[in-house]
Amino acid sequence: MSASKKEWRQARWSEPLVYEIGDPQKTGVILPYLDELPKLAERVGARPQGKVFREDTPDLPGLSEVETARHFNRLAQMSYGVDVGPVPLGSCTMKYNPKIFEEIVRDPRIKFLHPLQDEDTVQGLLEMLYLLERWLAELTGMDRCSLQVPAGAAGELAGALMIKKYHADHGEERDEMLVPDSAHGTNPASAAMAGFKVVRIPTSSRGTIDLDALISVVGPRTAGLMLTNPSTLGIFEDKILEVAKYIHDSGGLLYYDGANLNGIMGIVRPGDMGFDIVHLNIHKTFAAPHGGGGPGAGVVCAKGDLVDYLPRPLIERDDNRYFWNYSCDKCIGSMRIFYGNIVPLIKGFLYIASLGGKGLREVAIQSVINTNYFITLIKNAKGYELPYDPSKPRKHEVVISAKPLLNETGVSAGDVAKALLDHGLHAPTMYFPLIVDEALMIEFTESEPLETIEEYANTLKKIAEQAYTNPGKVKEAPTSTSVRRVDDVYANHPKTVTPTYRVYLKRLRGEIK
Amino acid sequence: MSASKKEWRQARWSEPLVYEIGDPQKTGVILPYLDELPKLAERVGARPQGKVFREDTPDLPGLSEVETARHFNRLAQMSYGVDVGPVPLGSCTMKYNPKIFEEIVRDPRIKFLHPLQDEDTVQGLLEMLYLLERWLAELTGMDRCSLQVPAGAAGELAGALMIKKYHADHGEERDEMLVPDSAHGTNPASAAMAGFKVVRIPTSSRGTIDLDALISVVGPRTAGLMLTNPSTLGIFEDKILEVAKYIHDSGGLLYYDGANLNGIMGIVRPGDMGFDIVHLNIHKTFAAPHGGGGPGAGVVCAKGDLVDYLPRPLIERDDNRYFWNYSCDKCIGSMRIFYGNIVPLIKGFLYIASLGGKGLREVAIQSVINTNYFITLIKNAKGYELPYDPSKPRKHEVVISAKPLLNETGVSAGDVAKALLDHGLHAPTMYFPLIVDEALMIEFTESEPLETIEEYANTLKKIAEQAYTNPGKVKEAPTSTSVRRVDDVYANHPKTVTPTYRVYLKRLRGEIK
Amino acid sequence: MGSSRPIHWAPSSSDRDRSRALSVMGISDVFELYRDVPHNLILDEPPRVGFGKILSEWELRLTVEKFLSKNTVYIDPPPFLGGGWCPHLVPALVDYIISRPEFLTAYTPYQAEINQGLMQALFEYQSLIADLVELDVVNASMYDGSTAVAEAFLMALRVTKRRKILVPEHMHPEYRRVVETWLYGKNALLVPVKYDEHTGRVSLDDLESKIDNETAAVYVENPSFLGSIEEDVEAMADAAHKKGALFIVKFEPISLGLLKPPGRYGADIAVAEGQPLGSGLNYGGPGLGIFAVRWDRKLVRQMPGRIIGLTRDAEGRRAFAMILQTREQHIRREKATSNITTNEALMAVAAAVYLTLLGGRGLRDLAQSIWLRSHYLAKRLSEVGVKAPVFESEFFKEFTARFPKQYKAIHVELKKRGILGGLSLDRYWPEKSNECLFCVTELHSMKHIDKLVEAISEVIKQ
Amino acid sequence: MGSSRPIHWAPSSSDRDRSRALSVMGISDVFELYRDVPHNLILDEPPRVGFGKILSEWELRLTVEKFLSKNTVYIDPPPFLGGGWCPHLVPALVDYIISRPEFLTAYTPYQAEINQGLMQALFEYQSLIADLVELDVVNASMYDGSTAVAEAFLMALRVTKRRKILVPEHMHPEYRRVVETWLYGKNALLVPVKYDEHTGRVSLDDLESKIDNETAAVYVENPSFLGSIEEDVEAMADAAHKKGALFIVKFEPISLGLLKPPGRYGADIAVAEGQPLGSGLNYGGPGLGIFAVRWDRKLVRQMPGRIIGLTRDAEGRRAFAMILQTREQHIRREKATSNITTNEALMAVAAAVYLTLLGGRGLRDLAQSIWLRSHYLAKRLSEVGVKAPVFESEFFKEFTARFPKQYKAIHVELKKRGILGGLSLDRYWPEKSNECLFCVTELHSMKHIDKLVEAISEVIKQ
Ligand SMILES: Cc1ncc(COP(=O)(O)O)c(C=O)c1O
Ligand SMILES: Cc1ncc(COP(=O)(O)O)c(C=O)c1O
Repeated sequence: MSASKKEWRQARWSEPLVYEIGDPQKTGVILPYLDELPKLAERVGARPQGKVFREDTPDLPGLSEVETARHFNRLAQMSYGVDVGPVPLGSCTMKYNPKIFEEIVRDPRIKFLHPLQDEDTVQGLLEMLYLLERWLAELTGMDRCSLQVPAGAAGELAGALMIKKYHADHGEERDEMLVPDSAHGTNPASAAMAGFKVVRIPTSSRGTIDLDALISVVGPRTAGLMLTNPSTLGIFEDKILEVAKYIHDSGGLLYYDGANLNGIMGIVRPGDMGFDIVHLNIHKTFAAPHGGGGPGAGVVCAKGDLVDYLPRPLIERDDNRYFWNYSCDKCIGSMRIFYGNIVPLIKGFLYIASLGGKGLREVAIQSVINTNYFITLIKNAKGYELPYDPSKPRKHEVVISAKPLLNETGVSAGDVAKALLDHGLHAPTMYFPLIVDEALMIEFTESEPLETIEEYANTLKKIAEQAYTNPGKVKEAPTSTSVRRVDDVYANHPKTVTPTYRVYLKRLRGEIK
Repeated sequence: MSASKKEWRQARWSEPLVYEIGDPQKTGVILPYLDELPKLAERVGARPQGKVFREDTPDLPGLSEVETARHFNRLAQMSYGVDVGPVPLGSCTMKYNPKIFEEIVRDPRIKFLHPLQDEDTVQGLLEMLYLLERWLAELTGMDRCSLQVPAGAAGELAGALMIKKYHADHGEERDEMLVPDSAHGTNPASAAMAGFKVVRIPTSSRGTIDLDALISVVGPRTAGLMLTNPSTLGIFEDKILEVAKYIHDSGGLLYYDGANLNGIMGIVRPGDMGFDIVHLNIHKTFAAPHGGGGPGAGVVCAKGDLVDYLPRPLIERDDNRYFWNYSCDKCIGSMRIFYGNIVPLIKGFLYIASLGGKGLREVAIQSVINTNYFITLIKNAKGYELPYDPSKPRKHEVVISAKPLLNETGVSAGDVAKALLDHGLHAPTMYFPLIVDEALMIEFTESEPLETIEEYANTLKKIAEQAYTNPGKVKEAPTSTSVRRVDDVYANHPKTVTPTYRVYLKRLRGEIK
Repeated sequence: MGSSRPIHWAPSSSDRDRSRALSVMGISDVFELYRDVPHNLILDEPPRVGFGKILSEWELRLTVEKFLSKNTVYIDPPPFLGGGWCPHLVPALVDYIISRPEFLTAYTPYQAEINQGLMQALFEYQSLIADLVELDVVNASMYDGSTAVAEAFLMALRVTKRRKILVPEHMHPEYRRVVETWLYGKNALLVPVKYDEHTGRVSLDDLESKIDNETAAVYVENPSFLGSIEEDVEAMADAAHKKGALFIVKFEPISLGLLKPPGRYGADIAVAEGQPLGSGLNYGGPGLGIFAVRWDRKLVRQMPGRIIGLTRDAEGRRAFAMILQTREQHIRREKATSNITTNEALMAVAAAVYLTLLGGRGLRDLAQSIWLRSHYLAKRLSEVGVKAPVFESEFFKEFTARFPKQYKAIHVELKKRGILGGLSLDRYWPEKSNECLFCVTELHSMKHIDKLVEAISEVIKQ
Repeated sequence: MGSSRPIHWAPSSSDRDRSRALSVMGISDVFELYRDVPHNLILDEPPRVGFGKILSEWELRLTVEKFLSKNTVYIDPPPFLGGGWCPHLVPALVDYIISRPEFLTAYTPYQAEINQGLMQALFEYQSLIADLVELDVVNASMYDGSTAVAEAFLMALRVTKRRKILVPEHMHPEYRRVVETWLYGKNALLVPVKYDEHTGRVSLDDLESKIDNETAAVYVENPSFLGSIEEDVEAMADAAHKKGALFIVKFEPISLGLLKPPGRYGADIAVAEGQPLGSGLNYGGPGLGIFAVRWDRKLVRQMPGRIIGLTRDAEGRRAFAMILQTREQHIRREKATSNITTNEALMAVAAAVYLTLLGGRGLRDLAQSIWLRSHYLAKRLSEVGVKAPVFESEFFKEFTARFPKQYKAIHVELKKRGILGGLSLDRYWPEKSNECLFCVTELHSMKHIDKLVEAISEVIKQ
């Protein structure tokens, strides 16, 4: 029996909502020490009573353990992650997450530690965090890092606040944050949350920051520049030293969005480029899994004077004793309670520990090879184009445009994305950065073997071919996923928008219209 | 958006064989201490060389970790177990396997113990095994148990050998083993492996063993009777005490196949019924998962004189020290190396530990309720019938017959089974026991909630309805599984039978015809 | 041992694959791909991180073992430490489900059609929380309880365009620090409201005297950081609403098995740390920021975070989609309601599994068990000369106790006996050095509690 | 706390569901369902098993903790114990895959269409083993290495209808015991063949002198229990075949990265313990019985165990099916080739994952690493006055060493130093009390080995 042609279809379970099968009286858990309850009640001699207490039982559907297992196992079969197939979402650095990490973080000597237990009882964990901090400082070329920020965006907010406080402490009124138009949405959003006015810097035709435009807006109100390098186009800012000098000379600070570090990690350091503050995403560059949206873990690092501004506590060592240093003279405070998202941080520790500096450097090189290998395969494909100086090598990712395809066939980048799903492949990031029309932003990372990259490029070509012959067919995609194309208008229309089952029932009963 | 109608389809990946994507040069593992190799080679001063060594590299396809993960994750999505939906395979006791057990057995203090490490370093584990042995002896009404047998069938073989040796030691030549026609295939097979002639005992119209027939064959050559009670029909042998007395009086021994214990566990004990030897299936009655066919774990227990014949070693205690007793005066020997399938045995320990005697008894009762609840729902359904005294309550399982359906519509039990798959439900055991035509043997166990049982009964009725209106449609099933009906003739035909990829290639090359 | 093998987790990094790729690309040296990088920026050698070599799984395991063996796990008895992060049961199934590769390794479900299962799980999380707090809209998570409070405050500022927020004087000190950090750029003003020395509850009088037309929100913690359950919540809600301010309540999720839900007493926004719902301890992270809002277009439009909603597919099947994305940073950029993108989705799935396993009745039983156990400890402590609870008010799982001497010294003695005691309050208030905050949960048996009490009574007498 | 809740893992065992079920069935007491059971057989009360009460997950965890804390795990260094069961790398992915619920909780794939993934994994296992041993047919597993040998012997008896089997005098003693047990009913005769005192290899002369027309099979272990790699395997195969006997080889799977595979030197049946292929130690179980047979209809028809084969579905897709089931007990009953049904399928899947992760080249590298390390230990031991190896022959991972005094006493001293030494051979041969069997694998670093050697040299001098 020879191999069949490739057919893919996702599982479809039409799984009911837990509300439709559960019941508040059902349960899948036996509570601990149930036998003690009568004795406890007797000893306590009272029961919860009075106006603060409710009379009723919360109206939450319960299920037995077996039913719960089936329900969520079925839902899982209707999901898709890196362990199932490639997820080359640009800017998201979707690496394979080594399974050994999952095994290690399940150890009760991590899992069952209380954040406030005495430091002498968690020296091993603190030592790991200390090493992680040292390593990340080394990798970024920064002096110190705070492990506190729970994700990249929180790192950006921390950085923006540090810049704000730094200028305030120096008696300067600098309320403008420069952000390139190719930046991730979190950059302007973070700057705004920190109270800055966001000044948009355009991208030059070379795909790098428009230096003239930058110079034209920099001034005494400039607090700083938030930059990712390589940019979201995957292009390295070759004039970064000039940019840095210019900003610094005019009294501004440089913030580095480290989400795009993967292609240069261990090869070039933000600190050497002139950045003052850096955030990293442990869940991207250091392979902690994304968990369907989180938890991630961030770190925010700083150089020189800015170290004083880092969120506290910082991990420190003193005579071989590890401890949290809360001392905060100028610091911005704390970005969350406790120390950070420990579980993904430990995965980051394990990643660096396994690879070492040499391994990390090879990882970076491989991710860049993968990007450029893909570019070579797709370069002359009909329907797609590579905006911004195609002769330049890309780094961690590449943005191609499906504009020719849209113009010539009516099939959009979004349609291409859905068509990819029908081949069992996850789509790239779509319509970002905003400066590229019909953008498809593709990042394979080092995790994808050449074979997957070839399959991906071939599939993109096949879809384009189909678009030229039968565009309607492409626009019908996806047909192989557990549902067909999802109705976003219905989902968002004020008359139908339904964020919870509670609202669903209220709509049914006419209580909400 | 209201709930959709129930549609199910299994994932389909057309996943290539690892041979079609792998390569001997690829790897997903970094070997430990690679950096030591040059130094080792130097210190050893030699290399593997000579006629016993191969020159070539084994021709095994390798894959990276990410590719391996995807390959097997995709295959898993095309499989089905209790955690995905009901698997009411009669006689298989497919219970839900509590996830806490999986977590516990991953502890290195179980996983990383060497079987030959000194007993003083494994006292905790031995204590657990000791308790398990005591508990199982108590549950079966036996004196001692050997944890050695890796599955039920091996327990049967052990039992048959014990019977053989017992008679031999008593100078008796008894070479006939009585086995009811309703018995599981392993019973006669085990008896034959132990060198017995198998004498088939018919089932009476009441569904119990035919006492007259039994009496007519019992004699001086009778070594013993292998019996499961309740039988594979789910019917309790109400004359068991008479049967036992009769066999014993004529010098034979009674062997209990414990695969069907679930419905009476903690309520009735084989020892009290008169059995001399018992095997249990930890992977059935005590909820260790089946793993797609194994590993299971068995135990074989004995009473009185027969204890001496149990396979060794036995777990024992002496002044609070636990140890393996290898002393073997009359014992049959060992059924496998070491002590048994420890991982599933520990799961059995955890199951009993969690439930206690009271809990086990409730489990038994619930499994019987579930069976009889199902019978009530299906009793008068068109197309099916309940052979052997429908007024009798069944215990752990029930066997219904689709004979009316076959006769009236041409749709067989096998077709019904395939049609069930199309509803996302696993089929029952088919065509067993052999004494029931078009048998569908259904065992829900206590794990299935009433709702699942109702769904199952309704689906069986729906299929029968469809058989009466459109039998051809039913015979087309399954259409929702990852493949359509599998071609067993092609699979088994001498010209096409292909047990390995090696044979596949040889067939392609014409080396095998 | 032959030609080069690939680096960990970079499948095509072997010499063989690399040269294949390079030859297709028509280049001869990988560093040609870095030709646009200023030469002087390129490091001469790999950075000094890790342990100076590639570690196999086995070596990694042994290395980690050396670290972990230096940690002490308190499990029997579990920690009695309070502070809003307590040991709770994490059913094994919860971990099992969130370890499923299809959930664990998924990204944010930007491609709805291929991630319906994940989205349904998140929708169920939102729905279960909505029914728990009795508010209609819930997002798919914030980072943790503290940032949920911060985002609630930021939202209140946006909604009301005012700048003052009333907070309890004895607000969770770590939360307060976080909130102050997050508000630093916003020129907001936190106004402390006194608490009653006897009951530990927020003083309604003081609250009413401080609220004004500049007030964006009134914030209460219920139970308070020190354990007291608030009684006058309806009156606080009224006071807030009368002045056009939002009423923001921080609750404890399991407590709602027994306590009235915030939605029933006028909360506009309810936030919580969701860690008790199956996340585990994990030395403080990840947490799960619960964020729920009243059904009011003005409020919903200003909500932070991702929301999954119900919809249909092209063939009319029920389906799920990310909704109201125009609030979010990837679309609205500097005008977004928050910068959050990566959140704690997997912990939200964990909470959905957890709540499904418990069911409403189970949650009530659980809350009752905790209530009884914490009261048992308080009672036993009173019997040995410790003032417990310090405040005359209802409490649920955490409460403060006052000792005849410095608590810190007692804590050290308890540790010697294998017990991790309460949280010394001098961490936040030097004047409360004789006090600690205890947390008692369903994991504390009577034996555990008795052991603690006996040790304390022994130590006090010393 | 209200009405009854269901018992663990029996979802409908609450009073509420029970009375619903009973009323549908029209009975009032569950014991009516036991009315056919003789009354005097029914126990008055539940049996005394477990811990006298229902244990929650948490209580179970704490209970187990008490037991497990009494075990000592040797990990750094790992055990040096030989005996055919050695510590090996189990890549985390292997455990992860076999924990997937769709594999873990499946039954034997009697319904092929719904279990294609499992069947493909098993087919891949069979195929990988076939290519490893270079024999064409492999079953989906036997219980362990020892029962695989027993089944091979039984098969040889069936195929040849003879009763004598030649086995090495120094056959694995535990295997021998198992085989004798399994053959007890068959009136078979195991004839020991001498081994060369110098080389530890089977004496070809003795073998040839004992083989006759009654001989069903010649069995060799390669490497032998005491570590020697056989050189004259082709001659043994010839000798067997000349007399119409089968040649059965027990091999060590990882060793085939370096050693010639049994299929290349005439084996008719090759068996092995598959534990090194990703199963782990697990205190000896589960194992994985590997069973491979030459492509010969007569042999294949007599094979024990389940086999998955390639086929097609009704639409021509590639598919998998259980094949040649007419050999099996559920069809052939007392005429079956074996009584086995439950086997070690999940461990076979683990082996498939393991071998895929390694690849051919990886397996070779692994075997080389083991070879070097075991030779390093032997060499180092020789330097400190221990005879190692005892035999002059090639060895792979296990070898025997002879000490100037009783090994047992040395073992105890090593244990005091945190080292689990070799397997004392007086366990099987009292006269070999100065000898032990060491196993060295890829998990033993040079440091581990040096530590062992230093400890031994210290102890010897005492
Ligand atoms: C370039 C860039 N910056 C910032 C972020 C925000 O990081 P996080 O999702 O960890 O908050 C992302 C993530 O999507 C990103 O791609
Ligand atoms: C009644 C009966 N006896 C014996 C067995 C054999 O047990 P095992 O599969 O554990 O070898 C089974 C299992 O299918 C069975 O159902």
